[in-house]
Amino acid sequence: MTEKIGVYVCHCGTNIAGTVDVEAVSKWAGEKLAHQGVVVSRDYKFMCSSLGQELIQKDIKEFGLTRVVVGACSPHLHEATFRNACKEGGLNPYLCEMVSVREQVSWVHTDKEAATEKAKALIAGGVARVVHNEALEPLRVPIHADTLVVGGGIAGIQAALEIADAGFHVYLVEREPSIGGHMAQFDKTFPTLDCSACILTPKMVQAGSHPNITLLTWSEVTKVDGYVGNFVVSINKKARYIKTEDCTGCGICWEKCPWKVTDEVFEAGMAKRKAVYVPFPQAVPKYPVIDAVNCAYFLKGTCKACEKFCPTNAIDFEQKDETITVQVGNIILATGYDLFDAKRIPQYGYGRLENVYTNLEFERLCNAAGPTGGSIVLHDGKTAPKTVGIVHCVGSRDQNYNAYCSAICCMQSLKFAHLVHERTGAEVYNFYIDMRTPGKGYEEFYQRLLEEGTHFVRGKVAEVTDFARTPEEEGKLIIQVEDTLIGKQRRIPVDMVVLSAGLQPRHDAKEVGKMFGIACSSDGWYIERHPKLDPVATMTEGVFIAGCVQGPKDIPASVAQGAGAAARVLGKIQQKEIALEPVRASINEAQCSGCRICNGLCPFSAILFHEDKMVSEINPALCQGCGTCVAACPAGAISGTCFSNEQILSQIEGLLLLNLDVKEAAAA
Amino acid sequence: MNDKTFEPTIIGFTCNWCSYRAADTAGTARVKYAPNVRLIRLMCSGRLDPTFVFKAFAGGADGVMVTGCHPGDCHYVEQNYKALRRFILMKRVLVQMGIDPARLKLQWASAAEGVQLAAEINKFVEEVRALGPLHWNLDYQEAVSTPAMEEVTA
Amino acid sequence: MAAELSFNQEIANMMYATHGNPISHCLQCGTCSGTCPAADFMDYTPRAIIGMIRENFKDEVLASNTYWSCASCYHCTVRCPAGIDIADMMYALKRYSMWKSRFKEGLIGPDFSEAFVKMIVNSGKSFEPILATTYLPRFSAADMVQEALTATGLVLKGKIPLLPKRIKRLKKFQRMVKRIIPLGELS
Amino acid sequence: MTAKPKFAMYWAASCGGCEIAVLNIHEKILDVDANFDVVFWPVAVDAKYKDVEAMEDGSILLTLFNGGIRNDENEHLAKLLRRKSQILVAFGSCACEGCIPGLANLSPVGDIVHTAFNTLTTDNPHEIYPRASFDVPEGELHIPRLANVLRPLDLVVDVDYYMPGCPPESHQIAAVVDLVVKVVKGEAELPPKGAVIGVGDSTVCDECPRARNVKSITEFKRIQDVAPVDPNLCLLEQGIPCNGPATRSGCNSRCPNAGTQCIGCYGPAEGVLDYGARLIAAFASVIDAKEPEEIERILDGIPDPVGQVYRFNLAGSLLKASAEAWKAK
Amino acid sequence: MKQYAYYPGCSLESLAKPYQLSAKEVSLALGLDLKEIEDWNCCGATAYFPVDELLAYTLVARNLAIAEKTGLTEFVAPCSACFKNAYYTNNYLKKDPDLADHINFALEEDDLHVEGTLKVRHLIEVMLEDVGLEAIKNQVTHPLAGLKIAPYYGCQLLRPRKDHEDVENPQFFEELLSAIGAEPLKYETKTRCCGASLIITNRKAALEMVRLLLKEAIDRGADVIATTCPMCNVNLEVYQSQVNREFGTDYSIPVMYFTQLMGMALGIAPRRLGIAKESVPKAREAVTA
Ligand SMILES: Cc1cc2nc3c(=O)[nH]c(=O)nc-3n(C[C@H](O)[C@H](O)[C@H](O)COP(=O)(O)OP(=O)(O)OC[C@H]3O[C@@H](n4cnc5c(N)ncnc54)[C@H](O)[C@@H]3O)c2cc1C
Ligand SMILES: Cc1cc2nc3c(=O)[nH]c(=O)nc-3n(C[C@H](O)[C@H](O)[C@H](O)COP(=O)(O)OP(=O)(O)OC[C@H]3O[C@@H](n4cnc5c(N)ncnc54)[C@H](O)[C@@H]3O)c2cc1C
Ligand code: SF4
Ligand code: SF4
Ligand code: SF4
Ligand code: SF4
Ligand code: SF4
Ligand code: SF4
Ligand code: SF4
Ligand code: SF4
Repeated sequence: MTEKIGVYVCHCGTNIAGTVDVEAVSKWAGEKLAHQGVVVSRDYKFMCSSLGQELIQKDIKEFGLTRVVVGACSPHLHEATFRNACKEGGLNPYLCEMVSVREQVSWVHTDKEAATEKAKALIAGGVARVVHNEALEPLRVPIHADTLVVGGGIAGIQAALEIADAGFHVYLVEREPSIGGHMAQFDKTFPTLDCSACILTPKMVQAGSHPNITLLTWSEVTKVDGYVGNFVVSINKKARYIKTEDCTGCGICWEKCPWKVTDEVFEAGMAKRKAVYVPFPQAVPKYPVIDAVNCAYFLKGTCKACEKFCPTNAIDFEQKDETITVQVGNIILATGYDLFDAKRIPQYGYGRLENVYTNLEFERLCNAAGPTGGSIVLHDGKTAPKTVGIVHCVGSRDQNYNAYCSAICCMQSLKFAHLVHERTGAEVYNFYIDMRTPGKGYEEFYQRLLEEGTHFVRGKVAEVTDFARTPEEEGKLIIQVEDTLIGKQRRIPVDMVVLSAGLQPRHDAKEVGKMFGIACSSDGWYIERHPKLDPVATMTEGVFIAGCVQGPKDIPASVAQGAGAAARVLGKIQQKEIALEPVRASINEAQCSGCRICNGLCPFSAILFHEDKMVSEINPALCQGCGTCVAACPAGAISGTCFSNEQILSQIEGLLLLNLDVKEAAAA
Repeated sequence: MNDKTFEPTIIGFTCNWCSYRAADTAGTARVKYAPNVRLIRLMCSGRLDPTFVFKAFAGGADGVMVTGCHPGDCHYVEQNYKALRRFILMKRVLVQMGIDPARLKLQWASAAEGVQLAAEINKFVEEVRALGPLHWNLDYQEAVSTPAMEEVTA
Repeated sequence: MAAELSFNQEIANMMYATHGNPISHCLQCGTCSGTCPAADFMDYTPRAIIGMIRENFKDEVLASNTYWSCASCYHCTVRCPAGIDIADMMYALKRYSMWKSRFKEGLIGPDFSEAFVKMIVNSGKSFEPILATTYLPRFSAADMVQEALTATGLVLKGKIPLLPKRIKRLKKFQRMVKRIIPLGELS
Repeated sequence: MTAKPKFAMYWAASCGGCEIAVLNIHEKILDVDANFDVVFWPVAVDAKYKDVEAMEDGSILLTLFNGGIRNDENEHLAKLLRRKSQILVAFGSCACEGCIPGLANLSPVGDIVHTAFNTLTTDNPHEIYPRASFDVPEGELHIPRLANVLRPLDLVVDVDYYMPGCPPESHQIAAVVDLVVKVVKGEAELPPKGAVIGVGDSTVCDECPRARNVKSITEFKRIQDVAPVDPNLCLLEQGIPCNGPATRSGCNSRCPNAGTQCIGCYGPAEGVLDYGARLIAAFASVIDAKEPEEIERILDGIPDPVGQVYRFNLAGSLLKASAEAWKAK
Repeated sequence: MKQYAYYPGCSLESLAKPYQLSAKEVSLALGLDLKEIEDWNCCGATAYFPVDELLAYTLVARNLAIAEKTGLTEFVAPCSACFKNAYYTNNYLKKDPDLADHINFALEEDDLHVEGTLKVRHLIEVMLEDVGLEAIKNQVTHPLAGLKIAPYYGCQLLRPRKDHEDVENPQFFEELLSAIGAEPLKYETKTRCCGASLIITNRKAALEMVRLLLKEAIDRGADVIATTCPMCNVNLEVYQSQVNREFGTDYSIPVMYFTQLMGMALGIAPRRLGIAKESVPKAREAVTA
């Protein structure tokens, strides 16, 4: 026997000793397991006390122990304690194994004899296993102090500002020409009805001018390498065709540009913009981009009006896309959401019937800077509606589309009802399934709407049509619905219909997530580490999420998550390095056949395949040690530390008391 | 064991994050259950290698219980589905080998479900008790004996 | 003793091919009733009927005309956000009411369905004039005259044949039917 | 030249293919003859059991033992040859892990006999079965007694080396012969006891030239149901359950090269305890389904899981034989 | 010529004879060989399901079994109700071996066996997918230029949904009508129910349903309503007078099968398309005008 093992069985006062004959167990282990290398076996009142720990340390020195087994409480409670004790005693901490004879034996069983026998088996399992434990060192990874924030909506802006204010550098990458995200498109925000621009613009400006923030708009991340503490990120800065050093944002170019295109992003298709444009007046940064896909010069080779008129010669048609590479320690993804495509529900008439709008279009209609200057009018551009129907849950809570609740539509629909009432005096009908107003001040807002005389019809709208059955319906849009509170089918003629389309994951969320090593739930939102206790972390160390990427939510919650993710990142930066448990899998290259069975199994993309050598390899910094690939490798080429085959198979033998004389063991 | 009721021996595999913690929870709450189950901690139910299960049966276990996080809650995102798939295929093999597939149980348990886990353990112990001893290894030793042709063709 | 089945379970048991259809998932959103072209002619809307089934209002459900007013247009089915096949459930209610002979007085549907099936069992094909005798007497006088006029017009135009068609292997066909339901109950 | 080392080969429960494989090593067979004194090899030389019994213990240098242990004669010879040999090699899949004869471990021995003597193709109206002993003028004849189950060689005697394959590939046999010849000449050393010889150090995929990708299986199919089989793509990715990933390399991926799936004759890879368990884990892991019903449906594509994952290894697996097989008395 | 197992259904032998005539003529002209299956029985329309579910499936399955026996692989029905019944019975049979066993037990009496291997299709589907819009367009000799048509899909051609197709605002009927030179109208109620057998069992409800369909077609200026199902056709056509009587309207609009319209465009004589026998006399003029 090469190993010298010490076994320690804890009384835990009477917690263990009350049900398990601790002395007998310890004595049994000393005798029956001696052939497996047990050289000393003791019992003690409180093993976790300093005296108990010293006992182990003394034995390590005296007996030259090479392995330690502690039969006590759950390892989740004191594994760290005893590993540390071993370390202090000069033994590698991973050569210590804990056996839970309190949570798994004394506390849950009553028959003393049976409990004692089970405790013996568990100790035998622990001893058999510890023989195969390896001396390990935790993986220490330094944390680079810079952070990448992807997505410049309110969540991303908040996160970037928190970190920058704390004195650390942030790269804020935004795909569009300006930061601001969806919030920049709104007129008012519920429930307080603050002007969206008024509260958002200062934050955007701050982010744009912060010395610790490198703002990269019109840019996208193309590649992420590395792991927590040391990510290497490639970012494609799309050609803007503007020399930003020279541009003053005077606006002459877009004034002179003759080429108009419908703005599908910021104006939600409700207005036109020029080929050279800033999405909105308060855009940050202030300089425009030339949309090459729609620019006359790029399409036809002539025009260059902007170039001619630019007072600072800032236009540069020769600019090319540029890839920059940055190094960061942590990443926050805040890429937000897309709006559900209301065309997918043909019976609501969107895209077919004039005067059926989506919620985002309606936001633009309300917005003082929007296409109608903030007046709510029909498609003809002048008539104010006399009746407006607002349809909740469009595409949400519906198994045909998105099964989840989009969380903001009720409140947003109430906001619209109020705006319509306030600005046009029109009769407003809200059609809802359930009214969900769970935020602070939200229910009060609902009460206010009730007082304003809004009609609330409880029922999911069946269809919207312009086929009039009666003269009163002529020329109107008719909303057909069951008023479930009355139990009657109703047809309500209105002038305008607003569809509160739900929130859904970005169309490219899956691919983007993959790049960062994080996964989407079946709904398509990124999966958080824990839905309640760790909503901004992900299963990939060093990658955090904030705002609507994690799931539908309103602005206050998005801001809170932005700040929360920032706090988590700052915590990591302050620690300077992190120690990762050395529970890792690795591949024996000679034995790997390159079958690629394991390649798709790792949720953290830790397994890479070398096409040249036709073998797979595991990146230890990405591996979280779940062991799935270890179990799956048909060639037995993958092994895992802390949970190796030898450890587990031996533990099975130990638990079944196999390498003992079975009868003798039972008699003892 | 002869005159007493048969006490099955059961090996359990638990994942570190949910079901092992469920066992802790049961302990902390002093929930009582049958002492027949001996648990082995894995990081994840995805670590479950069918070798472990066969080894346990071959080594004298009467039942094997595999536990993991509920589908969708896996600490490692979706490795418990891999355990599920292996479990289903293993059962098919056990049937062919003449081992009642009810001797292998898969149970999802969250860290909070100490009471439920205890109840499931009790249920499983009773089910295995009803099936009687498996004693795979012992019977195999006898089985290599060479019967006479007459015994065989009788 | 087995607990008595709830009405919900009884109806689920009547839906063989769709394995019981998850009516317990109903959100009571009213899409079905908002959609239904016959809703105005129903005692309760389809949504209300589902709510009542779930709460075991068996007598009230069976005594309503709702399910016999369903035209099986499946419009509700394709729109239901909970994936419920409401039209199929209406069929199940019809079957249940036929089985238990419990339906609202004065409805034509049950007699019509029964007559239809009998006719097919007897000939293998459907034939309007035979059918008409089962429902015409239930019409109001004015409706009957209308119907008669319509029918005569059709006969004159050669659209309604004067004699019923029969399939060739009628005997075998009837034995086939018998393997599923005893013929005595129908013909 | 008088002191040529002694060589023996024996054939227990097996098909005989291994013997042929040895004869099939072409001119190398001359090396065997040149370097060894073949003292016992029923298929090739005429020597009796009693001749072997008469030999001194340990007097045979090398014995290649093929076939599993199915009856008392097999067992007797295994023990005898162990005693007489310095190096005992479990030769071929049957001796190593049971092979096809080991699949009989799924059935009770009685069923096996019944099947052999009374099937549709064996007309046995009077139900006549062989008897354990029979009187003839020369005396009493005994036929060997069948064991309840078949055992690989190492469950009966101590084995020095393993050489898997059904049969082992000729080039591998030749290489091993070369090695032993070198050892005899003092030019090389023997591998550590217990080693698997005449094999590669990875699995069949390692030698297989087919292209492969990340695997995700939505359907398992029999190869004859796949039309057309892509000749250049990994068969497993085409839904054909190929055992290559788990099977010890060394055969030069003969089967996948020939257009059909590896069935596993070279046994498990180094250090693997249970071959079938490895395949269960591997196949199940790459199934693309999360719902039990869907998983079941996909697995229905492997109608005989034990036959699939234990075709060559059942007798040598952890579970070894079915309950019915050994519980039958 | 591609062959199909053709199941006309009861109404095509009586009320919907014009559909039968025109379907056959047009199919022939377009190179489709509709082989009527022998000794088929009534599929039960909507009237079996209220009585016994298993019987309903069995009656449909008998026709499928007969069709399977012919060795043809596709089962075509011109009636939407027959199509829907056959489609789902076939589907359930395939998915549910237990149901298939029950049905086959009964079918034994008629020496039949059903596997559920057929592809079940509606006639309009076959024309659109197998012939194709281009080929149809190429064969048109008398484009129905200027004819405003309300394309009425009805229910069971579309619903329940078969796969992921659009059942709320499909376009294929419009495309077909455009291909034969006509002008398909926007018709909001095109997928709304015609009342089906409620015309008998709940007359008031059904007449109201028919009224709305007629109203929209007429309001939008349709010359004719096109249908794909005998039940729809009868309800919309034959009951116009009863609608008028009930609601005091004076609707009079021709209702024609899509095959009749196609036949006209292909230059087939109206008589051979059953058009002379139309209940609404204006039909012919409208088309030939
Ligand atoms: C009609 C409507 C009205 C609403 N009204 C209110 C209200 O009144 N009050 C309220 O509290 N909430 C309201 N909400 C909800 C509110 O919009 C969200 O809570 C909030 O905008 C979420 O912010 P975010 O930063 O998470 O996402 P977003 O605002 O979507 O920002 C994400 C940003 O990331 C960028 N991006 C996306 N992908 C990439 C990529 N791959 N690389 C780089 N950048 C990328 C986008 O361009 C965008 O700038 C409303 C929602 C809608 C639809
Ligand atoms: C019945 C019920 C069930 C719920 N179930 C769920 C659920 O299933 N899921 C879910 O997500 N949420 C649930 N919630 C909500 C959940 O309880 C809260 O979201 C959460 O507990 C809030 O945590 P907290 O730390 O803000 O407050 P608290 O849990 O209230 O903690 C505040 C702490 O501060 C201490 N304290 C108070 N005043 C002082 C003082 N002056 N000085 C020092 N200490 C002080 C208190 O003693 C207390 O320990 C439930 C709530 C209820 C009532
Ligand atoms: S590019 Fe020139 S014209 Fe355009 S905003 Fe900048 S400075 Fe003004
Ligand atoms: S080149 Fe012309 S079209 Fe293009 S951005 Fe400049 S002004 Fe506009
Ligand atoms: S499963 Fe094993 S043999 Fe196959 S590629 Fe992965 S490590 Fe290599
Ligand atoms: S052990 Fe788990 S986390 Fe690590 S590489 Fe394997 S599958 Fe990935
Ligand atoms: S997540 Fe995986 S590791 Fe967790 S507890 Fe579960 S099965 Fe286990
Ligand atoms: S549509 Fe579906 S969920 Fe809504 S009330 Fe009807 S059955 Fe219930
Ligand atoms: S199927 Fe019946 S209940 Fe549903 S919408 Fe049509 S008529 Fe109404
Ligand atoms: S699984 Fe089979 S076919 Fe695929 S690479 Fe391996 S040996 Fe070749």
